[in-house]
Amino acid sequence: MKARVFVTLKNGVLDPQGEAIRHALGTLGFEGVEGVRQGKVIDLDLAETDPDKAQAAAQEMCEKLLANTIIENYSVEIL
Amino acid sequence: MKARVFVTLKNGVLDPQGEAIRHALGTLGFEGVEGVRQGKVIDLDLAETDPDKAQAAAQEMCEKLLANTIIENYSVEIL
Amino acid sequence: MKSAVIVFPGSNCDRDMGVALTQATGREAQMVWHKDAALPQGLDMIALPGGFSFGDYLRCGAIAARAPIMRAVVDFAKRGGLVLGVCNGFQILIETGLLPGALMRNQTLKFICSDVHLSVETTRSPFTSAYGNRRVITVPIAHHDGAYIADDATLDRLEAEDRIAFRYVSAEGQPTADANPNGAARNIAGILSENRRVLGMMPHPERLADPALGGTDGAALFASLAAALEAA
Amino acid sequence: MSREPEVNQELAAGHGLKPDEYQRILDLLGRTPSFTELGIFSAMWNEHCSYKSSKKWLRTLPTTGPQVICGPGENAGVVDIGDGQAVVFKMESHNHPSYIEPYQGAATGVGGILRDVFTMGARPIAAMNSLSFGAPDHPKTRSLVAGVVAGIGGYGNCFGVPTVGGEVRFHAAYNGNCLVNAFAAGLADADKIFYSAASGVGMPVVYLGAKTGRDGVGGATMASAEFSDDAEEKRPTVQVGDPFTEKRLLEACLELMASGAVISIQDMGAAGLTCSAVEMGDKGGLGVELDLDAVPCREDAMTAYEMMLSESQERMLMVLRPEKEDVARAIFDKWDLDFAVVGQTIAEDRFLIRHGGETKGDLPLKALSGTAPEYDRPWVETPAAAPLGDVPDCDPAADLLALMGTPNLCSRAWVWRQYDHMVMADTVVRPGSDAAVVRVHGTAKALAFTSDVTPRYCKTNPVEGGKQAVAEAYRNLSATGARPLATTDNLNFGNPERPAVMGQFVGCIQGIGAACSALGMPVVSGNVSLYNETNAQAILPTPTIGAVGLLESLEQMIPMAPGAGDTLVLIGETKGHLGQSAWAWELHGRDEGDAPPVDLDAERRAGDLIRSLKARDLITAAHDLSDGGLAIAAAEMAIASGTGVTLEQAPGLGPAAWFFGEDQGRYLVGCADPDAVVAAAKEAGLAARTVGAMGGDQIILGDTALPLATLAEAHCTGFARLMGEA
Ligand SMILES: Nc1ncnc2c1ncn2[C@@H]1O[C@H](COP(=O)(O)OP(=O)(O)O)[C@@H](O)[C@H]1O
Ligand SMILES: [Mg+2]
Repeated sequence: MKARVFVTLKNGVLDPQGEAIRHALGTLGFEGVEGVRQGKVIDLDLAETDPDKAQAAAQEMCEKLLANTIIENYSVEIL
Repeated sequence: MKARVFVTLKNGVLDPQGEAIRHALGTLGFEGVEGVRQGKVIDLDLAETDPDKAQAAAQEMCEKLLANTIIENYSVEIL
Repeated sequence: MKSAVIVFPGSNCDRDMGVALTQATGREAQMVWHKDAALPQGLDMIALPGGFSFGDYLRCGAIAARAPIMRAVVDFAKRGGLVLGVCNGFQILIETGLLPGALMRNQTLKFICSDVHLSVETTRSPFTSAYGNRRVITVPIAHHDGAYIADDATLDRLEAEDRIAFRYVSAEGQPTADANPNGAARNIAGILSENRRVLGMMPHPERLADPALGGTDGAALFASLAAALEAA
Repeated sequence: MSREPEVNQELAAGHGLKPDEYQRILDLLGRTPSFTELGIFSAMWNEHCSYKSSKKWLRTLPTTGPQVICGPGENAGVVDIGDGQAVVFKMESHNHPSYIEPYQGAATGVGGILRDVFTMGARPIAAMNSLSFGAPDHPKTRSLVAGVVAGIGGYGNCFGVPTVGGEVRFHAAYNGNCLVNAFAAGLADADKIFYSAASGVGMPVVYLGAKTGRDGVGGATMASAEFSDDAEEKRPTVQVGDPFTEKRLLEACLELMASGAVISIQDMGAAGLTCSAVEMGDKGGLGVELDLDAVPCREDAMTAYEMMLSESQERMLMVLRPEKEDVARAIFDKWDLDFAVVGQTIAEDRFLIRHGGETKGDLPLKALSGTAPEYDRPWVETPAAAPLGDVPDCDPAADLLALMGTPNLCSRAWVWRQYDHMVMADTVVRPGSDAAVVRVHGTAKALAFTSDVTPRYCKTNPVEGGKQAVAEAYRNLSATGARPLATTDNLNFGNPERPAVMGQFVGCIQGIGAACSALGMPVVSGNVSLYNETNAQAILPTPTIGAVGLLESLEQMIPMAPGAGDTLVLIGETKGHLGQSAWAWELHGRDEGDAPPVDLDAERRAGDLIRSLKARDLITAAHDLSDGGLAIAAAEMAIASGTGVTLEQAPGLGPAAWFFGEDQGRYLVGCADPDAVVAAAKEAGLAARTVGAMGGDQIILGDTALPLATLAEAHCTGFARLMGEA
């Protein structure tokens, strides 16, 4: 079972990488890029075959390791 | 218009981060994690209102900046 | 004083930290492996060294903070033990929750290795007492992810409780934007825990604690520790 | 299982084997090689691994001396530094991979050279990098600089070795082919050096480190291929570095060596498993049998061909004492690294490769490296340069200001601030001075490191240019007070099949050899990188010299910054040589004239003099003169000390010749008693004269002047400007 985890910065947390990308896109001539936020996507290959259990496991992995919940949000998609 | 860009390592390209995460999940007692690959998700806030044009623009941004097409694949989702 | 340095795979300032501690305390610092479940008996202080524990993969310090030995380190800190985290050690302390806030990628997005000026913001701690009335010191930084951030309430509280240990300042001692190498909130370079016995800092005092290396401003931190433990 | 392609001359050509080379294989085997065998030959016989064009000339270099414990031929050179200790060092190129993927290319270059050093049992204590990029305004330059520098830092910083020195140059000749030469040095006990020669029959051949993937399959072949505009096509072979794994591999290897389990060891670099296994067998006079089913793989369905040619990083091959296998396994478990017995040594001269129940290769092992082709390529001497002719006008202060801000002469702090140059807490002299100085941990001794070459000299006059590269390294070491010990060279040239390029190569080697002999700095390791061309446009000949010197004690160390009030004495003869000078080229776009000649005997005496002046406490500071001559050297000393300087115009020479001439063998020293210094120089048979003094806040050159602050600003911001950041 494959699970995809998204880890993104919470609103209001400064994102220098996103900001740098926005700036670089501007320099490259892309107009109208009003905001850029960079996050992580973590693809998990799980032995678990039950989607609900896989979802729960991935969620727990986020809480315990994958996300820093002080500054990051996460979400899980079972594929 | 919001666009979400996924940048992931091509198959076969070594992903030391993913490997370290897999190992750490094992240490934390999560069983059956068979593979982990880490990528980036880049959320773009575009002035463009036409979805097709936004898609095309984001795609071009990937080619020119967001993805290192030597080792990475990308995909774009218009939200 | 009995001190220990926790060694993670990827730590690379563990030896430097051990040398500084050994020099200051006159007693060999013990190296403790991250896979150990328990700390050696009778420790007075623990240092978490700089480096790239677990390659800095995922988030700096995240994987190390969850290593087996860290449960014992957290207990030790909660019982009032002295814990010093430098650079990657600071990142690990943040990830354990022993210190508040987060350390983000440097504003320039580049790794920075350079001497910086720091102001010693408080001498009311077992790490900084020996600085006396020396306000501005020089200590090197070497990191990619050292921009300290926290929400305003946390920052206000740190200030109100006199828990900012060091700030990045100009040679004249001013916390200017130019003097801030990484974009840290309020120029913060190091903070103390509520009980003032845990210090996390990005700069490397152990790298400038020997006259042959061009400065000794880091030495007073280790002298403070030695004195604190002497007194206890 | 997918079918293997049919082996024929065409396939061999696709593997970079010339028709006569393919015929050689057929003759040697008396049959058509298997697909895997063809791959093995192509890897072993390409330029990168076999040195087929360069071997003949490399043999002429001086490689011995009382200090040399191990010269070229092993993973790195080993030099005695007294007290039972040795320094182990080497330099290696990662040019093509860095051009294709600058971050990973440079990073894996650093990883490779570090492995060469710790494979010998030495803990790396210093790294340097010599970088050559295209014109500053070429569209690719900025991203190459940014990527290469980030890659070097990314790998070295994480691994935990201080990156303490190097060079950065810009020239249009590197537009399509940048150079990334990485140097590493390590420290070991002289009696605990590890070598690659296997010994004993039936000994386990053990694979350690990261898993094998398809990274870089065909990479060694690529490193020896000339580029054309379709370079992008070759992209999938890019390897990704993992410094975290390498750091663990270092610690595990050093522990394993200390345990007494290791008989021989060889890192897997170019052509991975193939080169390392053949090397171990060949050196030990043994055969090797490999069972590829045991190789830890990262990807599914890897073929024998792919496994044998994979260039996955962070891997080692060892021959272990069978009775210590458990000890070894425990160490690798501790560091969470893969460990697998993948074969054994055998008595017959065979390289046997089994996979999936089939024999995929069965080759005479000795012949694989022993009968590699060797060429005596035709070469022509580089024609003598036309004279420089008339010299433009010179306003010394204005010209100095302009020069100090140019991409080639501005401060490199932008670069080395991204490198952790202090980790290990032994860096005594940080980057930005002449040579970097790193303390030998726990002793009073220190080692000095420098990397040098002036490619525009080498192009004009390969012999003098070759000499000059060594002489400048000798000077940089001497200026810090160190006694030069030995060198490593990284010879970067164009296509050796062109006689003019081959002539550059031959000339440079002749010059390097002469200088290394005369200056007592034998070559103990090195690397050759040929075919550095794009669309038949060769790079400037760039034989980078990495050199190491010893300071018996830090008391011998000479700083670069004099004190305010110090008198400046110029040691060495000034004729005002402007041919190929930075002044003529950078400010006037003039590249005529011969390169300055190098008097090796005078060089040696001047270096000895500097050390003896320090021993007699007659000087406060020293700096060698190189690019940009006297004015640049004095300006660098002024910036380093934060004090102005006054230099007088010498009678008899024009201002350009005096202030910016690049005569060799010269040093500028700070002192309180210039008469004593001049007298000592005279005794050594060297010219010397007082030329100025430190003080004030101006740079005064003859009757022109500018504020030190203005100069420092231009110097310090030059690099950020060129990167578009200021
Ligand atoms: N790529 C680099 N990495 C680290 N240090 C560098 C690099 N390039 C130059 N430096 C350092 O900058 C200083 C000046 O370099 P350079 O002008 O080449 O010196 P020199 O003329 O004395 O050989 C030296 O200390 C050198 O080691
Ligand atoms: Mg120099």
